[in-house]
Amino acid sequence: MDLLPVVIFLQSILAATWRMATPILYAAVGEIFSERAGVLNIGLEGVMLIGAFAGYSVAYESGNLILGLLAAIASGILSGLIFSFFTITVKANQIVVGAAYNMIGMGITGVLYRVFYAESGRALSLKTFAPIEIPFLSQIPFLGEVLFKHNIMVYATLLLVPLATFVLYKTAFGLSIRSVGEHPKAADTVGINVNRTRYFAVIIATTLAAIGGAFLVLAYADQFVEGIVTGRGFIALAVVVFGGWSPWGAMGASLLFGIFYALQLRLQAMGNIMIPYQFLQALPYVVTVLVLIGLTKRRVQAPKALGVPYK
Amino acid sequence: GGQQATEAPKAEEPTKAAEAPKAEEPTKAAEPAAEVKFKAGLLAPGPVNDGGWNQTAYEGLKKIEAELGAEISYVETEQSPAAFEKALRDYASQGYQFILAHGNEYTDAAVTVAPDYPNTFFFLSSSRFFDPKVPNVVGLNTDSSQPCYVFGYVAAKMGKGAGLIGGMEIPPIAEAFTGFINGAKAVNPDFPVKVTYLGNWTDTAAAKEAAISYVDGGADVLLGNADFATQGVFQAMAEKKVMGFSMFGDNTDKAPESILINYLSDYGEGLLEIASQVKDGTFKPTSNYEFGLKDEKVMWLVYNEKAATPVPADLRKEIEGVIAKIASGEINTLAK
Amino acid sequence: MNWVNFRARLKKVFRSAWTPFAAIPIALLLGGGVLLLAGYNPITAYEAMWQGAFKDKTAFTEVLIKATPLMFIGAGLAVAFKCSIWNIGAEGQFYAGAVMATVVGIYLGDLPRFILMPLVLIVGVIGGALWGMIPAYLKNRFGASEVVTTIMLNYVAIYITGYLVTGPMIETKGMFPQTPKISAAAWLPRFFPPTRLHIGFIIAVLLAIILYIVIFKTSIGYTIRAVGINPIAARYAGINVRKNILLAMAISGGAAGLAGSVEVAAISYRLYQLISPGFGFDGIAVSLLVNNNPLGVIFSGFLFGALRSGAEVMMMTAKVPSVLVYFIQGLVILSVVAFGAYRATTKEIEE
Amino acid sequence: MEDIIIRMVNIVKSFPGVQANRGVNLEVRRGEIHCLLGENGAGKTVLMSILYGLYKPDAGEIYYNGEKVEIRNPKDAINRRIGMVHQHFMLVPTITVAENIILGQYPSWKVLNDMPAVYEKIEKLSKDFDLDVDPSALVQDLSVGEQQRVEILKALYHGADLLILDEPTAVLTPQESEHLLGFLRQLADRGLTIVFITHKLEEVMQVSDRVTILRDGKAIATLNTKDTNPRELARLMVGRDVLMDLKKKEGQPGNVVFSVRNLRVTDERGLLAVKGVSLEVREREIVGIAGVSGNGQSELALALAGLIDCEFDEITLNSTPITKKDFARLNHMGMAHIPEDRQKMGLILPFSVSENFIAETYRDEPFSKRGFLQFRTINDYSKSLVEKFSIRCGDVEEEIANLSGGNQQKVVVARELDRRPKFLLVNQPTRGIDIGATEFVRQQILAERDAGAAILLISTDLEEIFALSDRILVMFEGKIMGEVPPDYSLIEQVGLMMAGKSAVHA
Ligand SMILES: Nc1ncnc2c1ncn2[C@@H]1O[C@H](COP(=O)(O)OP(=O)(O)OP(=O)(O)O)[C@@H](O)[C@H]1O
Ligand SMILES: Nc1ncnc2c1ncn2[C@@H]1O[C@H](COP(=O)(O)OP(=O)(O)OP(=O)(O)O)[C@@H](O)[C@H]1O
Ligand SMILES: [Mg+2]
Ligand SMILES: [Mg+2]
Repeated sequence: MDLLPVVIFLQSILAATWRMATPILYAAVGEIFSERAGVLNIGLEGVMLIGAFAGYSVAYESGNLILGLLAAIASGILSGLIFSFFTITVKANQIVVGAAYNMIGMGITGVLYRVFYAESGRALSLKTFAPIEIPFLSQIPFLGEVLFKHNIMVYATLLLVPLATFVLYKTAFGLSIRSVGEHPKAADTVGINVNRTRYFAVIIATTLAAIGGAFLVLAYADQFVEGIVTGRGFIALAVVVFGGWSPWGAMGASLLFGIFYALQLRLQAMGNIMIPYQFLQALPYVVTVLVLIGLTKRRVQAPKALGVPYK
Repeated sequence: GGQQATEAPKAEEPTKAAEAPKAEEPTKAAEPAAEVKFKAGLLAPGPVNDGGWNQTAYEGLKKIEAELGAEISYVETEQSPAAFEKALRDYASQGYQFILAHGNEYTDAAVTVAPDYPNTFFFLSSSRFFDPKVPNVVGLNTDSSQPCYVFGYVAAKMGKGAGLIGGMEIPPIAEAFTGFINGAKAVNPDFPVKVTYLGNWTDTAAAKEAAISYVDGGADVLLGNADFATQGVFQAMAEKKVMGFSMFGDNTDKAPESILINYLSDYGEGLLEIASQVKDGTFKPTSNYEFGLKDEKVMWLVYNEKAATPVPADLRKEIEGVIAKIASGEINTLAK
Repeated sequence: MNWVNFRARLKKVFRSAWTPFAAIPIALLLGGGVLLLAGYNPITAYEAMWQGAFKDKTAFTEVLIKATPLMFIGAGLAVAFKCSIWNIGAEGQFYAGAVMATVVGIYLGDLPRFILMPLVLIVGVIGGALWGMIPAYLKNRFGASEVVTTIMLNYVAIYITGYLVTGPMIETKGMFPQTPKISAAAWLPRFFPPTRLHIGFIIAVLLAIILYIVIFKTSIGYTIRAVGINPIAARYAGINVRKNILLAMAISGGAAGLAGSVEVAAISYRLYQLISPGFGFDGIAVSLLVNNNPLGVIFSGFLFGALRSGAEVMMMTAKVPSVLVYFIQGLVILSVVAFGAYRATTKEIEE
Repeated sequence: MEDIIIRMVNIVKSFPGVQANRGVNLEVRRGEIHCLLGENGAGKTVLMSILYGLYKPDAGEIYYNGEKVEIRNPKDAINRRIGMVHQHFMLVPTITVAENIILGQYPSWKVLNDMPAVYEKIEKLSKDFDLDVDPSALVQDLSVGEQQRVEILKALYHGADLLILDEPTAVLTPQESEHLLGFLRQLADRGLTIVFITHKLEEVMQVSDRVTILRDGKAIATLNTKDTNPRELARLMVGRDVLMDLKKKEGQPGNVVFSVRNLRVTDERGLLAVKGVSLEVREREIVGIAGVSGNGQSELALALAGLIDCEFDEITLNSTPITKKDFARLNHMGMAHIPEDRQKMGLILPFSVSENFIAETYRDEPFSKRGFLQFRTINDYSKSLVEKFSIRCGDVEEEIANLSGGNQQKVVVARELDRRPKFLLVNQPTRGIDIGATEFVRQQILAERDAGAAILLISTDLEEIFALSDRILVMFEGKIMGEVPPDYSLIEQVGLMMAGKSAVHA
């Protein structure tokens, strides 16, 4: 049998995997901070949309991707402030605020996009972050294509995950976050400002989610469209749980999701398998559930104070 | 005219409005049309700025506004059948004479509502509906399979394999793809053409990935028909430097070297004729409407001269012939 | 029944239910600012919205129709949430119910009306309940988080529906992917024709009341609440926690499934690929907005129905794009919860 | 020469519906051990929480080292070298001991790169004070006693001049308590000031210099310990004379009600915690299980309650063999239990008092008819129990979380005893409750025995075991070491058996 098609098949899937995983991973790593601090944000979808729009519009107007990214970050911070204000200061139910934020994200980006772009008749695409071919490494057969021909925002996840792990486990701030989500009263009694810590954690979360959203327009597709996030915020929420609230776990979970998403696209493109394409589409979701079941031994508990406003 | 204006609110009481004689009246009332506000409404199943399916309808509506001085309005309906009927009634009861329901998912709702509003015409896009029992519901089909037949023809002449990326499996999409496949097979029965559905209309990233996946698998011609998400296909064409086509608009700037042919359509041009008859009260449908390459003002093809490998002149000649045959009906682009 | 007690509780429910309405003006004010910025006249827009929801009998019944699935789903979710199970999967359970109802409505279409009509609803309940019990089972058996499994199962249900309506159950190959109409014998009766108000609305209200009674007045509800608050103490008291998790998910999923079957049997008469515009997700807010009180869901469901219904007319007559309506809706929810949370600091309103 | 470290003047603090402190005055001298005594709900914890900056008083002043201060938050308190060991431990279970100790000590941006130094400092401190603590252990893996040592170490690590301990001995074994008291003395001798809250009068007598008694949110007396006696303290606290020794009638054991042969239980960590225990309990008999906590008693109780898996050769209740499947039904077969941890296992906190009363009987007539709860019946029943057991609560509809610990315990006891169980499993029935309530609960347990119940009593409080039991079994490392009669002269021997020495005569 000829091996070459199989290798190309695998290479094609694996090269797509990391890209597909990246936006989810950004949002999930962020959400880990928030959930570890006890705040559940199901509004990630909205945050990502706003990030995508902010990133797009500034990058488009200024012609500068970095400015776009900064704008996305700013939008993430703003989203975080709003979300925190309602969930931490006002102590409103986190899930409701999250649901509302999804609607707000959909609404505000839709309106702004229509007012400023859709009806302008301008050419709307921008130049995305180009793939960087790592010298020599990218020439390695197979691996080169899979690992060393991505753009900067994809590579950045290699920095993001260890960095997030470091902050969570090796800094005083990370320690505060983990305590505040587990036993906020205990943290309070040693002088940690629970609410302020949560504010910061939420802002980290929304900022990273916004970057994940911006990734879609600055480093993946090259244009904003309404609803571009397409459920990635929800997948990120699942990835956080699936990855056991750890950044490396989230990386594994989002790569797993990415690989099966890429696989299903590839299988559809092969066209000669007799499985209805809807079953292929469902594949990444079914696999996630199956793997989750397979991981029964590893009973990672959610942070105890998750979803509970303090005082 | 005055008569009609006072009549419109009454349409809320459909039983009365449905009485036979009144259905005739618009014809008579047509002469002093100046005072009658002609109103045209659109039900779109998605955002009207999608650069694709919904936008063609919206632009058509704007054409009616510009040319006929109509008052226009659109609503992006929830994808729930509960919403369809209500939206249709809302327009009809406000005295809209021309309602375009942009997709044949609205068929049930239109057929249910139409008898209650005999002075309103309900047009269904991508539909071949016509039933003399409900004469004010009319299907309008822009046959995308025809330009796509040409695309397939060109693809098989110039490429090694083609990948088609659709949003969801609905007739306008599936028929377009059937046309493409038929066109390709007409050149080379063994020419590989595969279809991928994304399951949504918004995931540009997944569309791009699906397109790349084709290229990795050896295809060198791409066609996206997935609304918003199509943007990702254009981007993949440009990045991977393969050939491709564009539907419903000129997208040359998105993949200047890749796009060989743009299929442009002006749905408004097709609607205009009908709408002006509706406005005048002379519209008497006897069948559904079918727009194709024969209607040169409604759909036409534009070559991209700047493409890396523009369609060669001799092939263009051939295509002229193909188009003529399609227009004359000699070629059935939807043949099984 | 203890009448005085009942009245006192009813009063409490009203007290918690009017909060949403009190908070709306604030949201509308904020939304008005954005409307202005986007270049629309907020007064015209809101007037259109009001007209859309309350102009006449027809408009009002449309509000109720839109509220119906949200009431079903919200009331069911209230039960799951009271049991501390985070069911994000009502969307998928809605599809499961719709699919089952359609299958029965088509393939058993020859059954007499008095059997078929209830049967369609019952299989909808069963479909939703079973789909909801999968995550419950996985949680009990493997400790798999329902947050993950319910989200994933939403996609699976939607894709299965897509397969059915584009494949084996399609009405006419090559036409719009939809199943044939279900047998007319299965159609739910409508009252006040020509309005579309159907008996499903009454069922939804009844279900909300029943679930309220179940949750707060019966021993089953007691166990569900106890499990939701302190599963260890519940087990100590001899309550079977796993069984109750299954039960709560069955109720919650069953209600969502019922919503799906009612939507098919009363409105669409057939199945489409995307038959729900996100009812399952709106239902989460509908329930939480009133602190997971099934009675309150009647009000919050109505509120959402009115917003959605009014929004359409706002789009038609004031030409405000529908996306802006999402924004206003989000604002309404935010101000309602904020208002509610503020009130809760003075006195917790629940049961 | 009176060196006053803390003076609290006229402290007032109310919560919705409760006046916890109604003008409390308290003076603590430098270097003394000052006990706070008072019934459950007297306001001790609230007063100390105010001192530690957790609550802001509605009125009143605090002088610290003679200077008027405002302690806005715990950080303030820590900066002023005030440390507190809370009644409910304030440790984060999922992080290590060392992490708990340094929690909140560094600015956020600090990278925790000096953990070795922290470990060293902790080890040094723990050696210094003879507190055996492993800095790298996860708190959730520690026993209660160990957790308490971490709490104390935490306060010392932060640098404390004044150390507040809120009922530290409630959760300790006698040995541990003994050790703690000695340790506190040692701290005081080094110049630390200690405020010590307890319900155990012997401890007050043994360790304190002075004692302040709180009643109904007011300080009613401050006494020099050497000028008073337990009886007087008890009277001041409760407002009446308290029976210090229960009058226990001779037991008249009847038929065997409950028996178990060769019970084996595996704990969370997969270790065999109960290694083949056999015992039987007869009618009108209290069998006490003595032992240092952590020797399998909790697992024994949990297994019999059906909460964790177990294996056994035979269990019978009323001569009916019990299978594992039956455990869920034991409630209905005449078994009742008072669990070790009322909040975690016994109560459903956001539920009302009356809803908690019916936690096991809610589906039985008359509380439930055809599945519907009968609220009037339930309320009437609850009111009668509240009265009978003199539980202090506003209303039976009040959330049980608002009750003080002692009253919460009474609710559990009342619920279980009122079911007139044939077999009653009692685990730590008086943990953390005041002496009035303790007396009451013990009397109720004895009364239940006299009415015919078979009672298995698990307690780490030897005093309690001797006061109540008809027979005493000593448990060590998952096994029964032997049986002794409840003869106070044998207390020494029981202590030895609890430490693993075999019985001399059994
Ligand atoms: N009064 C009773 N006497 C004897 N057995 C009973 C009694 N009530 C219930 N049981 C049995 O006890 C077992 C478990 O207890 P229980 O009924 O409380 O379970 P559960 O799972 O909590 O049930 P539910 O969901 O109905 O509350 C069941 O097998 C049940 O049949
Ligand atoms: N956060 C709070 N909210 C409402 N009431 C409270 C709160 N904290 C304490 N109380 C009430 O204040 C009173 C005093 O409580 P406190 O905890 O000081 O009692 P205590 O003397 O420590 O009792 P115990 O010996 O049981 O610990 C009690 O009635 C208690 O219910
Ligand atoms: Mg039970
Ligand atoms: Mg206390």
